[in-house]
Amino acid sequence: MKLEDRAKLHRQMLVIRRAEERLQKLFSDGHVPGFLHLSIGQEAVPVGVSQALTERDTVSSNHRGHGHTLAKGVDLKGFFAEILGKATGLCKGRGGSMHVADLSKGMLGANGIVGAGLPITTGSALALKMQGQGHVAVVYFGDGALAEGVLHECLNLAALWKLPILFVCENNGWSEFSPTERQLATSLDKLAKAFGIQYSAVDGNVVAEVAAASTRLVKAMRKTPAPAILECSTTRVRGHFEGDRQDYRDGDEIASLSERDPIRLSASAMAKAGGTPEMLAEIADAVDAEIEAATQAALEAPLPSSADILADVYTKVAG
Amino acid sequence: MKLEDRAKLHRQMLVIRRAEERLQKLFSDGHVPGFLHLSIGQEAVPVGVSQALTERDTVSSNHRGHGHTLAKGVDLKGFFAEILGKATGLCKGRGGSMHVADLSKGMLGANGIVGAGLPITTGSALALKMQGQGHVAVVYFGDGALAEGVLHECLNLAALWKLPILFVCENNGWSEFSPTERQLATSLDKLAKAFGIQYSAVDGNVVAEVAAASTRLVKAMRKTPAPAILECSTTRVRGHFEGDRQDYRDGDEIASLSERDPIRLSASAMAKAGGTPEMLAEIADAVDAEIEAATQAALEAPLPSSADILADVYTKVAG
Amino acid sequence: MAEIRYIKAVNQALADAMEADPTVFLIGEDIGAAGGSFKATRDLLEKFGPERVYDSPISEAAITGMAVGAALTGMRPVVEIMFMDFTTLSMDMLVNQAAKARSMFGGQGSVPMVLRTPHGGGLNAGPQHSQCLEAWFAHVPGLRVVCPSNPADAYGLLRAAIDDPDPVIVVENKALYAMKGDLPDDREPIEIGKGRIVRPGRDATVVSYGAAVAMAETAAETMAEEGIEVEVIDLRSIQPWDEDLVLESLTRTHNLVVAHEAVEAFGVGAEIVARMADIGFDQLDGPILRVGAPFAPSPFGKTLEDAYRPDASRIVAALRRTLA
Amino acid sequence: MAEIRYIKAVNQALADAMEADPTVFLIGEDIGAAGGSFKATRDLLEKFGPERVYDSPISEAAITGMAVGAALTGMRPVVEIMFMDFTTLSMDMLVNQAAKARSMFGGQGSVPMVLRTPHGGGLNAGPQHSQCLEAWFAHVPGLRVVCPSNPADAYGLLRAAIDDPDPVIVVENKALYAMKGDLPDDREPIEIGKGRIVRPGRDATVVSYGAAVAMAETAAETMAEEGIEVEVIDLRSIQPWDEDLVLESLTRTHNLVVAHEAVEAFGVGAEIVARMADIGFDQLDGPILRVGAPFAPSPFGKTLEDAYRPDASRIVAALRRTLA
Ligand SMILES: Cc1ncc(C[n+]2csc(CCOP(=O)(O)OP(=O)(O)O)c2C)c(N)n1
Ligand SMILES: Cc1ncc(C[n+]2csc(CCOP(=O)(O)OP(=O)(O)O)c2C)c(N)n1
Ligand SMILES: [Mg+2]
Ligand SMILES: [Mg+2]
Repeated sequence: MKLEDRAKLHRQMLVIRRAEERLQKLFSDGHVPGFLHLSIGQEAVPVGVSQALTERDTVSSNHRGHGHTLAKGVDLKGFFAEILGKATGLCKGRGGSMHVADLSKGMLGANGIVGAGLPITTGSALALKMQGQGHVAVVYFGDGALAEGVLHECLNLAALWKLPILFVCENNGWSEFSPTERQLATSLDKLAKAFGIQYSAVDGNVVAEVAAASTRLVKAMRKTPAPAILECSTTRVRGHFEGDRQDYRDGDEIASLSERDPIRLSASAMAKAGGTPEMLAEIADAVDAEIEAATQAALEAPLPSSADILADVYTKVAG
Repeated sequence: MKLEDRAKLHRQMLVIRRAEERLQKLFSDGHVPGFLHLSIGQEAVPVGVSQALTERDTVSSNHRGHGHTLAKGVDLKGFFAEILGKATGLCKGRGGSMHVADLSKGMLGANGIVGAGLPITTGSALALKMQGQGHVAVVYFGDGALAEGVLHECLNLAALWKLPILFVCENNGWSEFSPTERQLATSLDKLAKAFGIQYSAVDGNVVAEVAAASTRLVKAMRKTPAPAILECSTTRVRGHFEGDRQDYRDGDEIASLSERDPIRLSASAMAKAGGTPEMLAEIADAVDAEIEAATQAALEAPLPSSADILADVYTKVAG
Repeated sequence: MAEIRYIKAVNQALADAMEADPTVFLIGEDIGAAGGSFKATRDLLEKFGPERVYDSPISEAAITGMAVGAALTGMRPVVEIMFMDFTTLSMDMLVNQAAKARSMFGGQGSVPMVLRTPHGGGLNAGPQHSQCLEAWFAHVPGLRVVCPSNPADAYGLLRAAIDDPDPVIVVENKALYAMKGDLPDDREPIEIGKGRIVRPGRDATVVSYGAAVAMAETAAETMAEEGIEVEVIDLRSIQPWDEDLVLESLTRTHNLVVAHEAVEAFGVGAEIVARMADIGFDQLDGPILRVGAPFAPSPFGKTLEDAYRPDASRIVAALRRTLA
Repeated sequence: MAEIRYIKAVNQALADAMEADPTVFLIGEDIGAAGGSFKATRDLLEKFGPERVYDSPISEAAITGMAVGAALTGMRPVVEIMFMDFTTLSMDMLVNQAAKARSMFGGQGSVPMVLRTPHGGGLNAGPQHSQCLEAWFAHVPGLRVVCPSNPADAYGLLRAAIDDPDPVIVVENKALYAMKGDLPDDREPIEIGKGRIVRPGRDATVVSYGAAVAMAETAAETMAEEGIEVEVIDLRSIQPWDEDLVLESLTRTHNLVVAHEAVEAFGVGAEIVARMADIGFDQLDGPILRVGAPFAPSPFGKTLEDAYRPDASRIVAALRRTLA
């Protein structure tokens, strides 16, 4: 990969990282209502995947969706404002962290229901196939979601009808407070085999690996619609949600995660490819400024008016 | 297998066959309300499975459940009366063909919802394991049910928790009016592999094969609880339900099914093992008499009283 | 005006909608080659091809969810769920996804999907194939619910549902599928949210929908023999329902009975009564009565199901009681 | 009498029931090692071992169905569904299986299972983690539904639910989990189907349950300052609900308001009103009003959720209107 491409991906990962670190701070300062699930340590997955996508390709996500959203090119200001529950949010403050969506960017929504993105995205892939423009759909889900029955239904339908959908599993080993290995008697490679779906596994913390696999799989399905599975082993650094102290997790394990930090790995890959410290610093500064601007805008934005409670439930009032 | 054992199984299959043929006649004479799904051609499966079971083992079934029910030792009179919607039915005429149950015999019910027996039986297996008496649970389901997500959830849970459940698939190639091959991108052997569940396939129309496999699998799980899958290839001779003219099916295909008729195959196996025509005739006569008695009793039985509408909704009236 | 069966009206509405809009497509179990369990989609696979009519595996949750995703991606999917009882498997997709997407995304887009499904008894189909669950969906903000009582409405309401930019549950009634009636030549959609006075009257109002409309008409005839003129309203649409029409009728008749086939307790009728006990209170001359199924699962046996299902005589009894 | 939090009362009820009956066991996501998302099952894995407390994969349909099967096989399972919104995934098992098994099998057996799940807002948990869906379950013959408003009831109703031979949905309220209250020393079950007069009054009755009970009490205090004595009833049990108690209160106060946190339209309140507009009609001095959430998904943002959730001031406004 060329250095400038590496830099672009690095920058995107850093946007996600800094955005979430900022959200973490905003949360502990009481600015974020509701639940906040951070994807710190998992940024390479959506960034690697999204570089293979256009705006007309669709993605859908889960409760840990900030990275998926930002990597799809969603506006940072609208994103921050939404998570702070402000009127200027992408969803006018009605969705929050678990429901950020930007249909104009093909981002069909984070989701509070584990596994729910699967059929939605399978349907999106069907629509894209019918529309015949070579667009593809991507669904992000965690290893915990592998236990939901709807996965089975969707793998079957996608394989049966040869739908252009990329199933991206972020396998971080955890399902809330439980190790996923205690919840599953199967694994995605085995399921892929059972349904005859092409399967690739990558180190989900190495953005170039994710990017290469995604590019290959997406390119193939643009030409000949068919599903594929991409399993990304990755690392959940923070608790299940903010406020979770992770007592159930070995301290050493958490500490060791920094070695697999996707941003650190990306920085050293850049260095190897000829990137300079100045270059990295420049990116970091630009990202920080962008995050700060979005944060300030969100903090200053008005809260939604309570008069808007009934707005947007329906497109038009019937009857 | 000993001749007398063969004769016993043959007799049970014949009871199911004659009962359903009688129901078919009763249906066309207008005595059977509602839907009637016949299992003619599939009798060897439940008979072969049930010979491995005791009354304390549990089974649950689907919409095509007459064979499963009778093979579990359920009273023939109560069975006929139920399907005719009579007050003397096993369910007092409130369930009908799709809901025959006899809890005293460990028969937890036919079911009108495709796939619903799967979690119910998985839970029964959990209970039996907790009770520690070596009993097992059996769920019958069709190949069409393989598309339901709950199968995935149950295979996972049964494998994960090592539950004593035998998943018996009656693969007759059809899901209502559609060939199942057009609905599935997977198969049970592949799913079994994905979940690490022991899998056996048998000719489901050869009762001795079903019996041998069932005995082996059930015996093993009584000792060491763990799930197993038994896939029985079998033949749906009649339409999806009575009244279905099967236009969608090749006439030759239906005609050819008689060669695989489980009762015919059982009769010739008996002959080979030394069974005489007299022996077969004796069985047939006894069965006919039994069926006729049950039919007459059901026809003469009273209809449920409409005053009973609110009975049995709850065990006791609250509030 | 052509005479047409209810099921054929559904079929015609699907065909016309597919003809008019290439983004309309169908998905459901056995709806293609077999033309649907009740033949609502007969010949549509032949007419529109397998790219518009999808015969699906038995995966209710997934096909409902796929409709949500396809709708968000520019299509107008129409899902068939074979029996309303099976919508229990589609609830997450309908309630947490389809219903909420528009509001929860701040009005960015909509989910123009339709889910058609038959409810109701009369076929001795037993407890898992007879339920009327429309009250559940009417309780869910973001969903619309209609329930046609005759062939013309089956056509017009389904066309309106497919045209609607938001998710609509079209509740058909399986006992009405064989009913014959006139289909107007212009074949227009019928506005969702508007009810219809089926029979005018001055002494009492019966509000009904689906199969109960014909029962109410029979009840009205019986009462008319005694000189009591009963107004019969067909709601047509349950969410939203035509509050103005019902209130206006009540201000003329001052007596109200609500009748439906669903279980009475916590059913659709409760909402109609509750609204009228609020905004129509001053108009009431007597108690508001409901006619619905008793609080038990729909039984299989013939005598039981007959006693279980509401009928004209129970509506007559309710009318007598409120007028007493 | 010990002071105890609502969530701890739930925990105590589970522990006592498991102690008393070896067939009682628990199943749910993260209920074991983690003690439950809201800590309702804290320490129970340690106390009763992994054969009585099952940490399940994310498979709501299967675990609910397993409870049905285990109940039919002699056990008394208690399922936790982490948020009531996720019961959308359990509907077939609850509605078509658990609710109907007894009736549809002719009374051969019963399904002594409990499903515990929290509803309600106040945590800015957004549209998929705040819903109050109890009206759905109350509409299903064969199910019982209770909803405790305080720690003592959380204990007593859960004990009664576990003792009950039929399936019971125990709807907890997540905003009440931290509420403190007295738990009587005898720790008895509370009879399902009986409500309670929380505060007696002569001028109007407010019927409520769950989090709305405290709102109704606050409203009653406000009205008392003006000399209007409001009787507050806590239904405790929604299916069945205590019709006699409500009717008796109405015959004394002649004015009725029903308040709950759920969406008003087609909610539980509609049934209460509808019954009273029938059997209590002659007792009514004014319209029956309801207080519930508006017809929109539960919004996330703070100002929005605050405006969305019913509160004491809306109950006061309703009381003033009916008394006007
Ligand atoms: C249907 C459903 N069940 C349970 C939950 C609660 N829940 C939220 S996230 C989660 C664990 C998800 O694990 P995984 O899919 O691996 O994602 P991760 O959090 O590891 O990114 C659970 C159980 C839910 N939101 N939806
Ligand atoms: C959840 C659900 N979806 C659909 C149906 C309608 N239905 C009844 S039987 C059936 C086909 C079942 O095929 P299979 O499981 O192979 O059983 P077979 O009829 O071949 O014995 C379908 C789709 C149903 N009863 N339940
Ligand atoms: Mg995970
Ligand atoms: Mg089959």
